[in-house]
Parts: sequence; structure tokens; C-alpha cells
Amino acid sequence: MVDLKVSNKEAYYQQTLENTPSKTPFAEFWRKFKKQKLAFVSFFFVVFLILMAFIGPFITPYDITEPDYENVLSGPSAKHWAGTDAYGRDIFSRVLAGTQISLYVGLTSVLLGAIGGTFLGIVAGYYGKRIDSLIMRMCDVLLAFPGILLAIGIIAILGPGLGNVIIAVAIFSVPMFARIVRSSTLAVKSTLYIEATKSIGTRPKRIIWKHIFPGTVSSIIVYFTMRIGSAILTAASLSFLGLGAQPPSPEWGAMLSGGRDYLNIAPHVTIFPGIAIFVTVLAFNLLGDGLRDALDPKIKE
Amino acid sequence: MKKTVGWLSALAMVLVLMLAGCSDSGKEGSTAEKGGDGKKAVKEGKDLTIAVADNFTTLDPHDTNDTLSNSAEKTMMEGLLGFDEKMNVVPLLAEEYEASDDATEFTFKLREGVKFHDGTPFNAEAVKVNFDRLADPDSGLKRHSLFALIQSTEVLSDYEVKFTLSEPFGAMINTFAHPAALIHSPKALEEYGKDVGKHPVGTGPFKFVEWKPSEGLKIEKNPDYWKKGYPKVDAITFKPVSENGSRIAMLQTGEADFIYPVPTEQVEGVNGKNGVEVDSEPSIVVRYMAMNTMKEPYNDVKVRQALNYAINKDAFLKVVMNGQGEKLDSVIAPDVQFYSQQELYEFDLEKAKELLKEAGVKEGLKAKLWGGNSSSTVKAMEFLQQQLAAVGITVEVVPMESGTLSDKIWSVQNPEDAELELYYGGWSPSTGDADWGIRPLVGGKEAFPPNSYNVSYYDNEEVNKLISAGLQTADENARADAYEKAQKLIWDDAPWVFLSADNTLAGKKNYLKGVYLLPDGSLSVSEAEIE
Amino acid sequence: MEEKVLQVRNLQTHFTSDSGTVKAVDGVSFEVGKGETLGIVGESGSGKSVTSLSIMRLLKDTPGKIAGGEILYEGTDLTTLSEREMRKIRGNDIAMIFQEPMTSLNPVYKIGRQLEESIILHMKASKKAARERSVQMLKAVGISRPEKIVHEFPHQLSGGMRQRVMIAMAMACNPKVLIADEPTTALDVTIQAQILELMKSLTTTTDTAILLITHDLGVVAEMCDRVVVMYGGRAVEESDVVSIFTNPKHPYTQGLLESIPKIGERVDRLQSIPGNVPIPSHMPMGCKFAPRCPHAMDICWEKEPSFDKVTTNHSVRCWLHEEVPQDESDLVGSSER
Amino acid sequence: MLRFLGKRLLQVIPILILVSIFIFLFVHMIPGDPARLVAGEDATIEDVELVRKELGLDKPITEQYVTYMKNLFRGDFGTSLKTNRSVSYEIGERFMPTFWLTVWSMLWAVAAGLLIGVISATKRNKWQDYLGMFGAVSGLSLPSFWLGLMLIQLFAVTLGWLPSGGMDSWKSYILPAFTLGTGVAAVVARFTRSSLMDVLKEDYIRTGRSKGLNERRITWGHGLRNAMIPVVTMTGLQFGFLLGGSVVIESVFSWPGLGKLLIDSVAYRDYPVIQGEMLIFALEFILINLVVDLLYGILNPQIRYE
Repeated sequence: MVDLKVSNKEAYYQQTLENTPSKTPFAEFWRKFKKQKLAFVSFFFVVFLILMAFIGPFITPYDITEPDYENVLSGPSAKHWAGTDAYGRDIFSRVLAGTQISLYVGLTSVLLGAIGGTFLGIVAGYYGKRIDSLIMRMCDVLLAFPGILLAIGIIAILGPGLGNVIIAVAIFSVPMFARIVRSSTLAVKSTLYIEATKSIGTRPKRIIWKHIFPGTVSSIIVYFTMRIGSAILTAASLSFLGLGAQPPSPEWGAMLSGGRDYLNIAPHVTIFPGIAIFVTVLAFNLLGDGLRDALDPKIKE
Repeated sequence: MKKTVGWLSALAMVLVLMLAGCSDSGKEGSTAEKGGDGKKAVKEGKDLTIAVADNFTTLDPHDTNDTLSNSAEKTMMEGLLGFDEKMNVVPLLAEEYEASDDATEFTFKLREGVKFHDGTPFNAEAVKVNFDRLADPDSGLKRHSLFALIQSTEVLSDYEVKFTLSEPFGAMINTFAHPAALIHSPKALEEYGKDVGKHPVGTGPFKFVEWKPSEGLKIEKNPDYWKKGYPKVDAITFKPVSENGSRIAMLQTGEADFIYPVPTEQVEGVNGKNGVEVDSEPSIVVRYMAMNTMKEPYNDVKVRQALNYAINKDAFLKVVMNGQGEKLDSVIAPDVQFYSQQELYEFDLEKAKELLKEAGVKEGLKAKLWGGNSSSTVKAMEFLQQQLAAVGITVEVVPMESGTLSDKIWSVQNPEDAELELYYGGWSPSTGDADWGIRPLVGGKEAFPPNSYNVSYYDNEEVNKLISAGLQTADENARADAYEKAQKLIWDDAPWVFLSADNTLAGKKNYLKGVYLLPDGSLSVSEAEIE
Repeated sequence: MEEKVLQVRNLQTHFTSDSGTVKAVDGVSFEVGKGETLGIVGESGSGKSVTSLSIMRLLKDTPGKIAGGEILYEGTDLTTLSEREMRKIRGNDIAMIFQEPMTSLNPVYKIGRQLEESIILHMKASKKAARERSVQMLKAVGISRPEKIVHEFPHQLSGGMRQRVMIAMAMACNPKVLIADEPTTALDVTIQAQILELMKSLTTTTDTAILLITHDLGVVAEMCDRVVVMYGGRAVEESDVVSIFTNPKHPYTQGLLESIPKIGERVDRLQSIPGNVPIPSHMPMGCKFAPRCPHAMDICWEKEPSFDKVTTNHSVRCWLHEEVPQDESDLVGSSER
Repeated sequence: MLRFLGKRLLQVIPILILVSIFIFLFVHMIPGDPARLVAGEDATIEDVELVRKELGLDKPITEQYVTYMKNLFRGDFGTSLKTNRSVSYEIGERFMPTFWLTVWSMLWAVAAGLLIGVISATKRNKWQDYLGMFGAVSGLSLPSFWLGLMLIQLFAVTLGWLPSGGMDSWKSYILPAFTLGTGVAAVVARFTRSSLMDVLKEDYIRTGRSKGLNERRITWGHGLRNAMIPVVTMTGLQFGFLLGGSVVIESVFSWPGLGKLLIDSVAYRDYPVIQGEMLIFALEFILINLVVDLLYGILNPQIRYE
């Protein structure tokens, strides 16, 4: 509390203004976000992961594809921190290099899902009526459809490979984004000034881009972050079922799937990629939680 | 901030503990390797549990095309002939048999005094009913094709029956020994019709009790079994457990007395521990990488041979098969009838590179390798990828889900359009005869997809002739001669990279005797015994 | 002197946040006697609601904390009681009615159950007795067919009905003090009068003291015996209701009075106090009202005036009425206007 | 109320028809020839054609659909291509294992999730909250197949306390139910926390306090009862998902349930079984939504069924 030492009205208001820190939305967000301690730590971890995704493949202690048949399935040691796999490849190096793949799959699939979902959500929310119910029923069907069957179907139709895994995972994300964006679109749309803009005769495209889209951005960002974790998990599950990345790519789920046959003789083959998945997903989820708390105007102190 | 660090370190602790728990067992494994604990596990009662990898599809042998269901059927039903543990044909319900020289007529003398579980006597009439069913093209049975050649089945007397084929088929004796030729009680066939697959009634050592997909198959001792003194256990339960790790764990914890298959990776870890023994025996399963001989550059025999030289089979056995198998030295495995050994393509990178150069193949050849998406198949393909990289071939591994893969292989109508370049697969000739090990895979145009499994589109006139020569006679020597020549030709033409012959791997508690896998991967429990 | 049921002495309630401590209530004192009605008046942000919550010790879910002073209920200092002891007081000795009848009842429970809850708790009544008491209370607050209403859910009642239920609930255990925080603000004008009338009649029979928190001087005129005017977390004027209306001393009170439209008077423009309630974290150092005060003097900016009696019954916190070492006469004159 | 139920149940029919068309088309669009897969790898083309004819797959797809729908209206889901048994038998056999596994998973998950959620909400920003929410996020972040494998390794293989798979005794339920419930518990905990935190800001909570109710009564009686309303929807949804059978968990624990059946049927392109299962899922989903709506009415008296 500041007791203002002033001697007249003008000075008082002047002082009040000066003493109120000018809070930009970002500064306000940052202040709230810093208070989310777990999320704050996760943020740095995610930054670290992204860094690893770029430099990881270049700093691996061993070649990630070069086999060493003399040295298969050896446990963690000073030489191989996380042991070696069935071909004698260094697991630590592969986990490190795999960061890129998991993040790539996670980010691109959610990005695609977000683009598709945002588009559908805005269209549904803005135009309403028939288009709205058509889009939303489609999303319901997609949501109720067992994901695995969908994935198997998509991958069977498109063929195996990382690219198609991304598409399959992206399709999972579309309906959720559509729903979220639709509801924020409805909220933004109902505010008066959009009504006003509409009556001036601005074109729908312009209204959507200039007014509605910015209003939905914060919920998109929050859900985007939270979704990355589950996208990485879904991709890993697909690899686990043999529908994911192609060898010899060090995708974590594929590594785990290959390792489960050795579970009781060489558990490290399964444990380390599992931990990598867990920690990465955890970081994104915690970050998402923190972003939500910091961006959601509903949560006040 | 402090708190966060606290939570993170607590989490790390938990993970470390889990790790410790897991690596403990790893250590145990390594001590067992050295000598094993040698302790005899103890079994109470005479009921066995056998964990298998999949659900049975049916219990009607005439309509079965998977070895697993055959194994179950063989516990309850018997055929005229059967296989011993080396895949030799032995008499079962027939005491002796005769074949005409042109391999068109087969006469069997039947065992007397045998009764089906429902009390129906076993006789020539029962045999006729069964084979008439199999030979009927309208029956819709999956195994009809094996017996389509049977023109007539005659009852010569109560215990004598004669089959006449429409054309010579030298491998027919093995077909009679095939599990598809198990014999139903005629009464059951009449009573249940198509549903006989849910109500199997045979002459075997065990009687059917119950079969539910969720709980598996239960069978019990047939006290009136014709072979005196057998069976020696009271009941057997088969449980489908698809996850390898779970199956192993069931054996270790004693929930199962016998499991199969044991994944090759696990053999070392479980053998000799917790009273578990792993039986590893040669099988008739062959592993190969087929090359499309109609496609550039694999239409050049030099390239195909080069690939054979380029792959280190010892390393393949060690890394992919975990030592559980042998190098494949013919197109069929040693336990298949009329097998003849060939001279190995020894691992020789220089020679491989030289041959490739002679064939005009440049560095950086790109190839697609197709295969299934099970972890063991993917592992083998990844190994092949690594090996071929050493001779400058960049392989893209394309694991496919079973339905997609079969579609890719069999939807080809015109051999020239086949997309397939390289294919990793395995084959087990269920009749145990050279014919079924060779003809479907490399038997010329007749066997091209979609007709059969000749995915290398291999078509050699001479080989084709030898294959049909082998079928024209029932004379063993003449057949052996034909197949020996055929195997040599195929080996030199190298439509495949010949990789390995698998071992069958079964895990059992060490008190169990007399349960074993045949080289075709089917199970025999009739002599099961608990010590 | 008649015994006072509730005495608040120098109450300090502080809110802590990132940017520091805010004194939401800073040294407020007042007393209520049996059967007496005390009005607490002020704009929103003046600290009047915080004062009531402080008395009930209901600051739990806010960052607020009682930082000093005493709240004496029949001689017991409520600020020193344990949470358990305090629960025995709440709803039993001191009851409260809130501003929003629409949201102050739990939507998922029937009226009867919500009424009975505190009766069973505080009067150790059986379920049956509690039901009887509830019906009786509903009847007392003028609800027809109370037997039926107990089986209804809050959303089935109108706002006025709900506020009656709230009053029934508050009065069910015969409290000695009833705190009513803007009880009529959310209601229709016609219903407002009924509710006020109801409160008055109920408390007269039970001799219950009322602490009426409101920004509406009309309500005060109708209900209260005494009035405390709050501004910026401080009591700025206290007096009997007549003096406040006839002889307001503090420029803020004067401003408030001027902002009520008077019947029979032709008004060109509704008077309102210029400026805003100061941001709690940026209080002026001297008199809190100085930035809005038409009579602000230099001293007002420098030093806060003390809360002093101008008559036995009338206190005010203003330099205009303080013995200052300055010429005071023309200042007093200027306050008349 | 009855009219509401009747109306809702009537709505089921067109949805099921739509689902059946959608599934039929989707399933037939996936490459793969069931005749070939059922006949087996070493089958000759004659075998395959025989099987195709036997299974009725040689007929045009529209005819197949018409036949399928005709049978469906008679309550006949068809016959499994792979096992030759009726689809209703195949599904019936696997339904109960999945159902009970789902029930046990949900029971512990909802109980644990509620408890964690309530504690976190009432101890907001205290260590209990941080621990609870960190646990919940961890539960969401664990790859379930990995968790299952690790639990088998630890409790079945290393310690030998629990069976590793199959469905024999109550002990068999522990590991799969724990694994399957982890994610749900996490979701329930997070949902309960945020919902309860919102509710605890409501005016009626203050009213309750002003009546002298203790915190336990406030939280569990007044708060949770209101907070449950959104939690119930979410829980119902989760229940529906789990009832479909988890492919991954069922395969890790060799659970003879619907998830396993689905993946097997897909591998064999066993169209009637896939279609039958999908219809059952859809039906379950609709029924669960109906139950959730009814529960809504019980929890929230402001909703009345028209």
C-alpha cells in the first residue's frame, strides 16, 4: 500500500496514474504464469526439449542406426548410460535423437488438428444453424468412434509411416478443437461490438479474422499445449501396436514396443523410452495447465 | 519453487525404485544362465494348463487352417496317420497302408476295437463319411482343397478302406497324416452338421469338456483310450494369452504348466529359473527374404546371389533369432521330407559388392522391404536393412498390418504390375512334405499371386517339371531324386535370401514330460505326464 | 447504560496480495444494542461488506485477515475464538442475510432441508421438530402454503420469496444479532418495502439487533436507529438517524444525501459525488476523501483527521469539525452551501 | 418423464442406422480381403474362392449391405467370418469381461479422483493441492501400455503377488483395473477440482458457512453435490469409452474382452464382428448418455424432462 503524499487533486490523480504499473496483457500473463511453479519449471523443460529436438541428433554419443552385434542388450553402464538395444545401439543416443521425432509428431499433428478444428469451429459458430449442426454432428461421430479402429483404418488406407501417423493423430484432435473454438466463437460473437461491425456491413471473412479469431486464440493456445501431450501418447500407442514409425527411426513408442519382448532380461530397453515419453508428456500437460490458469480470465486471485 | 523441486525428486525416487525392482529380475536372469537353480518345481494334481498365443478358431479339423487349432483338435481326434516328433509319418488309426506306384490308389487297414467318445465304433464307414465330407466341393470346408483330388472312397471291408485319386499325387500320404484329416465321429457329424466345430467328438486321448473364448478350452481324460496306460493326466486347460510377456509370466508364476511359443528373446531369461525349462527343437519353419525376380535389378541372378552373400546369417541368428534356429541351407528345412542340403552362401561382403558391380548395380540402390508388423518381423526387417546398408543398398522397411499386407500381395492380377520388391516372410509346410514346401512358394506361374504364395515370381521351367515329377509317383526314391534336383536349382537361382530355419520353442515346468512341439509347430500332449 | 450486544472496536481487516497489503477496514468502531438497528452506509469499496464478513469471520476464502481490534459479542471477543467455537455462534447467535437471494440458496436442495440444517445443528432438534420449526418460520415470514414450499427447490420460487426464505433461515434459531448485507438491493422496489417491513416486525418481537449494510439512504431512513457512514475503510460519521439526515457533518455524507432524489423537488440534474472511490492500494496520505471533497484544504492532504465527537451522539472524521490551529469559522460556513 | 425416455429411445434408431452405414462403408474401405485372411496364408486360390463364396463375399457390396441390414432388423448380427460363430455369441462372450473390468476401473478411479479432487480444491495452493494435481497430471501423462508392462514386471514377475494376465480370480482384476483406471482417476480429479473450486465461490456456500455448518459439511454436502453435475457427464463419457474395451490394455493383460476382439477382427477383416461391435458401442454410448442425462436430473433439480 502506498500512501500518496500529494497536496491537491491534480497531483493525486497524476500520482495514482504513475503508481499504477502499466500492465500489458503479456506482462499480466507472465506475472500470473510465474506463479504456477510447476508450469514454470515445465516451461523451461519444454524449451530444453525443443532445443534437444534441434541439436539432439548432433550431440548423440553414438550413431543411432549403426548396429554393434557384439554388444547387444547390455545394461546401463558408464559407456552406455541407458544401455544398448537388441542391435547393440546406444539407447541414450536413440532417446536423445527421438526427441525430435516425438516433438515433431506431437506438434505437427496438433497443429494440423488445430487448423482443421479451428476452421470448422469458427465456421460452425459464426454461421450457426444447419452448418453448425452438420459440423458438430460430424465431430460427435468422430469423437465416439474408437480411436484405434480409426487409426488402423487410416493407416491401412494411407499406408504406414510417420506422416500418416501424424494425419491419424491430427484427425483425433479436430473435433475437440472444433468444439472449443465453436464455443468461444459463440461467446465472442454475442458481444455487442461484433453486432455493431456486422451492421456496418463488414464482410464475414473480415469479421472472422479481425474479431472472432483473436478472441478464440487464448483457448486455442491452452488446448494446443495440453493436446500435444496426448498426441505424443497416441502416436506412441500406435507405434506400440506396430502401426507407427518405420524402422530404424528412434521413435519412443517404437523403441518401447521393440523392447517389451526383452522386458525380463533387459528392462532398460523399455524403461528409458517410457520415461522419456512420460516426462515429455508430463511437461506439456503441466505447461498447459499453467497456461490455462494464467490465460483464463475466469480464474482470479 | 522449492516445493516443485521436492515433487520432482519424489517422482524420480519412485522411478528409480521401479527400475531397481525391474533390474533385480534382470540380474536373477543372468545367474540362472550360468547354472540355473536346478530345483524341481512341484505340481499338485494332474490338471494341466497350457497357455497358447491365440484363440482357437474352430475345433473342426476339416475347416481349420491354423496350426494352433489343429493342436487342440489333435488332443481329441486322430487321423489314419500322424507325425512323430521328427515329422515322420506314423500309423495311428490305420495299422498299415499301401499306395499304388502311380500314386492314385491308397489302401488303409484300420485299427480294430477303437471307439469314439460318444461310443460309436470306429470303422471303414466312419472313415468314408469323413473323407466324403472333405472331398465334397460344396462343403465349404477350408481344407477341401487338400482332398479335392479324392475321386472315391470305397469301403472294402469293416476295417479296410480304399481311396482313389483323380490324378497322381505323390505327397498324398503326408496329406493323410495332416491334421486336416482327423476323423470325426460320424454320429457327431450327423447330429451337429456345421456346428461340429463346437462339439468335437473323436477317438483321441482327451474328451471335449468346454470351450469359451474367454476361458479357453477344457478337455478331460478319455478313460477308454485305445492306447493302454494313456493319457497320464486328468485334464488340460488351454488358455489364449496373446501377450508374450504375460505368457512367460504365467509360466514363471505357475499359472501355466506349458506355454508356447516362447519368444526367442525370452529363452535366456527364463530357462532354468523357477523350475522352468525351455525346449528348443528344430522346426520346419523357414525364414527368407523373397526378391521379385521379375523386377529390376532382382531379375539378375547375380544381384540375388549378391544379396545372399551380403547378409550375415550368423548375426541374423544371434540378433534376430537369439540363437534359436539354424542357418537355412535349402528352400526347405531339414525335417521336411526329401530335404537335401545345399552349399551355404557364406557371408562375404567383398563378393557381394563384386557381384553387384558385375550386375551394374550402383551404390545407393533403393529398395522397399515389405513384411508384417509384429515386433519380431519388424526386428528381422530392421536387421536386413542394417546388413544391406553395408553393400550400399538403402532399404526402406515397410511393416504392414496383416490385412493391408495380404491385400498388397494378393490384389495383384498381372505379375508385371507387382509393386513388391523385397518381402520378408516365413513358411511352414503343414504336410511336412517337400511338395508343400516348394510348390506354393517357387512353383512357377501356377503359384504367382493371387493363386499362391510365389511372391518372388520365380518361374523356372526345369524346376516346374521336377515339381510335377515329384507328384506323379508314390515311389519314394523317384520323388527324392526329383526334389533333390529341384532344390539345387532353386538354391543356385536364389529367388530368396535364405535366412534361417526356426526352432520351435516351448516353455514348461520341469515336472512335465511328454508334451512337445512337432517341427510343424503343432503340439502333442497325448503322452503328457507329471513327475 | 444499556448493554450492547455487539461492540466493534477499532477493527482492522487487511487484504494481502502480491502488490502489498490493503487496509480494507481501518479502525472502525461501533456498537449495537438489543433490538437496535444500526445502518452501515457507504459506496461499494468502502469496506462495509468486509466489516460484516469480519464480524462473521467469513473471510476464509478471501485473502483477507482480521489484523487488529476487537469484536465483542456479549462480552466475548469473536476474534479470539477458535473456528469450532465460532461455528456455534454463526447462524445461532449471529445470523446473516445476503444481497443475492437468487444465488444464496443451494439450488440442489429443497427449501425445507436448507432451513432444517441449521435448526438441527444449533437447536439440537429432531428432524421432525426441525420440520415443524421450518414451517412455522416460513409462515412467520409470510409465505402461504409453507408445508408445500418446504418440498420445493429454490428455482421454483420468486426472488422475493427466496429472500423471505433467507430471512426465515436466518431467524430460525432466534439470533441476537442479524446482519443484513444489502438485503433488498436485488429486489423489486415494491417487494423491498415488504421485506424491510418483515425484518423490522420479526426483530421487534425477538428483540434482535440488526446490522443493516446498505448504500441506500432511503432504507436507512426507514429502518435504522443509528447510522455509521463508511468511506475508504474508515468510519467517517456516526450518529442517530435523525441527525444524519438533518444535520450531516461530513462532506461525504452530505454528498450522499444530495444524491438521493427528493420527492416533490424538481431536480434538473441528479447530484452525485464527483470522482471515484480511491483504489485501495493508492490511498491519499491525508483524508481519504480529500480528492473528491469540495472543501479540501491543505491539511486534508497532509494529515488524516481523527474520529471525534461533535455532540454526545454524533461523531465525524473531518478537519472541518476538528479543533485546528486555523481559522475554522469560514470553513464551517462553506460546508453549508 | 416416460415420454422423455420414449422419445430418447426412439432417437436411437436413426442414429444406429447412420452408424451402421458409416461403419459398413468405412470397414469395406480398408484394404484387405477377408476371404484371403480367413483362408490362411497357405491357402490356394481355390480355397480362397471357396471361402469367399461360403462367406457370401462374392456378392456385390450393396447386396451385402441389404442382407446385413435385413438380418439386423431381425436381431441377427450375422456370423463371424473367422470363427463361424454368431456375432452375438462372440460379443456376448467378451462383453462381461470388459464390463466388469470397466466397472472396477471406474469404481476405484472415480473414488480416488473425487477424493483427490476435493482435497485439492479445498486445500487450494497448499501442498496437498500441488501433490494431488501433480499426481493427476502424472496419471494423464503415463503411457498406459508402459505402466501395464511395468506393473506386470514388478507385481507379477518380480514379486509374484498378482497374476500377470488372464481372468481367473479377483486378483486378476487388480493390475488391469489399476492401469485402466489411472487415466480416468486423473481426469476425474482435475475435473472435480476445478468444478468444486468454482462451486465453492458460490453465494450459497457462504450462506452455508453463515449458518455455522462445518467445512466438511460445506464441501461434501453443499459443494460436491453441485460440483458433481459436470463431473457426472465426464465420468459417463469415460465409462462409455472404457466399455468399448481398451485395445492396448486388453492386449497387455491378455484380457478376453471387446478391445481384443476388435483388434483381432480388424486383423482378419471380420466385417460382421467389427460392425456388430461398433453398433454395440454406439448403443452403449447412447444409453450411457441417457443415463447421464437422467442422473443430471437427479443431481440438478432445475432440469425437468419434457
